Amino acid sequence: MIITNNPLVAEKYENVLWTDGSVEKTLIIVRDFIHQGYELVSHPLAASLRMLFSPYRSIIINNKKEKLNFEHAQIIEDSIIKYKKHMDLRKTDEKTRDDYKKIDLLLLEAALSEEKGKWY
Amino acid sequence: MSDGFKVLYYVNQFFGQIGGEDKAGMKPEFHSEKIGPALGFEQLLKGEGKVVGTIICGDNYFNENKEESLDYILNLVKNEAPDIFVAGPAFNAGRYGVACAEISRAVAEELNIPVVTGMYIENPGLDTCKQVAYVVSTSDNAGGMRKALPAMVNITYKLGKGMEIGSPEEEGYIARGMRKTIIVEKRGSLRAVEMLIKRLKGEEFETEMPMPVFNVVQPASAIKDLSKATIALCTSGGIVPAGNPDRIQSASAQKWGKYDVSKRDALNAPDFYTTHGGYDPVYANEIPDRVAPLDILKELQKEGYIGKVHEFFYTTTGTGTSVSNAVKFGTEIGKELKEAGVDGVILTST
Amino acid sequence: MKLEIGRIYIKDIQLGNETSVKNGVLTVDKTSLIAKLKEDDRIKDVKIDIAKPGDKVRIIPVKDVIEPRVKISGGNNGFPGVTAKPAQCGEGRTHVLYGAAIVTVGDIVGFQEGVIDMWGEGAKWTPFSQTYNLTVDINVVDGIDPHTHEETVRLAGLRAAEFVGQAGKDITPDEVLTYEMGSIFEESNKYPNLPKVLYAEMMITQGLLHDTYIYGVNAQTILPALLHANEELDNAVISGNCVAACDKITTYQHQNNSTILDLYAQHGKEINFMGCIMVPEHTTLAGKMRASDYTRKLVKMLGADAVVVSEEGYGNPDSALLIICKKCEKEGVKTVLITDECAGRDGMSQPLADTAAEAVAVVSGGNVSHVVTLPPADKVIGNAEAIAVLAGGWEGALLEDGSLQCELNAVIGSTSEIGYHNVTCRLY
Amino acid sequence: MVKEIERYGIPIVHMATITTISESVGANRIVPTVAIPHPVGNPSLKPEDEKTLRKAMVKRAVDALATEIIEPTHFE
Repeated sequence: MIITNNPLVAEKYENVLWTDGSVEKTLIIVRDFIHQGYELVSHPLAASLRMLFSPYRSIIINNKKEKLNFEHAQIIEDSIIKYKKHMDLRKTDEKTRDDYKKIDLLLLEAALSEEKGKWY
Repeated sequence: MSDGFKVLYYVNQFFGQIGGEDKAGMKPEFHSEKIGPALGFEQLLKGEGKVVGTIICGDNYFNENKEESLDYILNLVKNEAPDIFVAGPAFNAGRYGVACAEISRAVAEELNIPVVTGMYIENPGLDTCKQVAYVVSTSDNAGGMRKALPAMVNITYKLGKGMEIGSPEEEGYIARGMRKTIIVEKRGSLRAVEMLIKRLKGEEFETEMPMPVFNVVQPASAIKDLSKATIALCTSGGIVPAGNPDRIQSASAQKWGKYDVSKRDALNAPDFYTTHGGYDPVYANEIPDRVAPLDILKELQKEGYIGKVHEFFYTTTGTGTSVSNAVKFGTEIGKELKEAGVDGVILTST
Repeated sequence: MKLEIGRIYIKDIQLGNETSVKNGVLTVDKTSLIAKLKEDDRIKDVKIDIAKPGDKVRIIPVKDVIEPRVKISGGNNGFPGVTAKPAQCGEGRTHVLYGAAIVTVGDIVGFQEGVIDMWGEGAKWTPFSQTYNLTVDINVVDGIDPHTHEETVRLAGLRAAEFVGQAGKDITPDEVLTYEMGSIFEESNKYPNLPKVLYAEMMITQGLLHDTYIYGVNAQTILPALLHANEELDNAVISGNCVAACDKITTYQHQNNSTILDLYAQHGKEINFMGCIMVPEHTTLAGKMRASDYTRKLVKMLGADAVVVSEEGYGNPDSALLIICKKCEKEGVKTVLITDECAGRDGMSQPLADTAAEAVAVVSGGNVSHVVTLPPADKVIGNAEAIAVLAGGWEGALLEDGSLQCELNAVIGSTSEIGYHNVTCRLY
Repeated sequence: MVKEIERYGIPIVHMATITTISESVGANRIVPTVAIPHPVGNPSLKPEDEKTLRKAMVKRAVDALATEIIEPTHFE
């Protein structure tokens, strides 16, 4: 399942949980799923500080497992802390909103392509 | 500048030459002359700056009347408008250290005046002020005055002259916890290779990013007889009374709260809820006892399985709370529990 | 494998009617270069300019930096697998216009940053203020998709470097450096008592604007690959990464990877440097686990005693760096990590997340949020509007006198995680 | 927090879901709990079953306080 606040992703894919909210809200939804036993497929954060300015973020999670995945719980918590640490001081970059939308979609597709042909 | 920069000095009743423990209750006073260490301090400034006065306050008075003392002292400092404020050194004196720390923090934060003080590394006041003041590292007793003062003077001098303060090692102060970005002679890869070679040779090397240290504590001895024991309930799950009267933050908590639960059987909704921002609050808000099981503990008390549930319940939020704050909370809560004669503690975390 | 790098010292740069090096002055034939680049019909327009150390010039937004070179013998000229047919890199002789750089400029997306100031305060923070830069500003034809756009600009930069590099073909170098290493077995026999060291170089490999290529292969698709230390020094690795200005590895920094060079300098003295593991940084957790497991396996298979691990980027790569560290340390392999940190604008914020007890030896490339004030430039090469992006998300960053406050984050190569620059953080 | 309280010589039991963190912050007596949003509870159970579970867990924690240990110990 893809959890996203990016409308481009919601339009293009099924199995999407779309939220009309901020990236922080998206991360928090992911966290609540992880706490219930779902696992992260893609990392909650992107690979640069600049991408933290993005008003959009899409994260892939996996099926619910019996037990909580400690490592993933830690990763999502650390990610939220790191995100807030940066964004409490800054604002998302709204001027280039559409570019972020596109890049978020393309990065998501790169992650999906890594996951093709897998069953676990 | 004819007289150079202005320094205002703070000492306790002992260093202010008023008296010992018997005078620890004295109210804060301002003296326009230089008293105690302030005298030697000005001599060491060698005419570049001058001490315009000394504030003296009893250690007990300060600690028992913190807000009042702080108000009074801040007003004095505002009137004198020094360029630099100096307190102590307090060495390892607990109450004196806390006084120096609280005043230093208030002067630095509220009046924006640079502060220099001195303490032993284990002084309980240190954590309160080291981020905002330059705290010179001293020995644990007043015998270290002759070493401490020149270091404090040196930093004061540099602050007064608007010069850059060097590293903690160079200047002798306790690291403020600031990660300062600097340009160094050797590029990063060379430093990495040198670090690697030292590590391979088994020589000492210094990492550039020290990780927080989690030292261990010996397990305390077990409770001998549960049926006579007082058990306290603590949580980092952010369970607070309706309205969150103490405004415990939902993340990166700056404080903890304690609430009298002696007359309650449970932490039930809607009287209690969670303010914690680190998890989905639905389940905790439905039944707060799912996070902090006061109901079960009270049952065990009724059944006589345990002696008694401690009358106060302690709470804070765990998410994003800095290590130093967690240490502070633990120390403060532990002290209260010890004084209240609590025999065992249940801490729940989400 | 033996590689000779012949350095031709460049002391000045100018535009002219021929492409040549005379007495250390690099002249570039602008018209021919533009014609050459426009052979790619996806390119609408090319602007060529120069920026020298000390000029009050700002280049923004920088996409990549590339060192102009020419292959004299062995292998193929250019970038094998990308601008030339596949060939072995790391052998033979390569001439380098040492001190010159091709800087590609151009927006692919609106939020690109990446500033190089050639003078003053800004110059301190980027190594590319010290090079004689030929800037290549690429405009693509309309209606092109982002992938093709990025590819066009990437290739144009590489081809420009190849074009300019030709000027060094018949010049006698001022200095020749030799990099020679036999097989792992030969070297181990030669230095039986020296500790065996590998270099694990992490690369951003996460999709558009976040890619790295080895011999033209998109490294997102690879398992960690073992390279001879000479290969990367000889054009095997190129950057397709347009974000993370401060801590990305530009193609220039691959060609001159300082970690490889500094390990090489100790080879046969203090250590036995066995080579480089190129580690992809995946965006999926499964990918991170696979890459870290595979890295550990290579380290163990080769019997390394220690490994230097460098990172690229900030955010999800931090997790991967520590996973590799933990796995290697658990096997008894000593690690030294190179990374950067975010301690907030005032340096008072503690990097809480992503710590590991195993990470005992870490080199810091500095605080990505450190604020620098850049005075107004006399001339801006690239897109002056991108300056507003620098201050993005932060009000009050443009000061009254026209100077600009930005974080090191926006400055090319400032907090290099391969240790290319001289910035660090100390506890104060 | 755990360590600092134990330093006063008072035994403390940490009821936590992510026990690895519990260990890293220096807890000596650890009772693993159900889930992060409801450590001492399980909303998917029937109320009476949840009650039984909760009581068993708290009892385990109280018993841990009455158990002598010499090193970090999980009470499961």
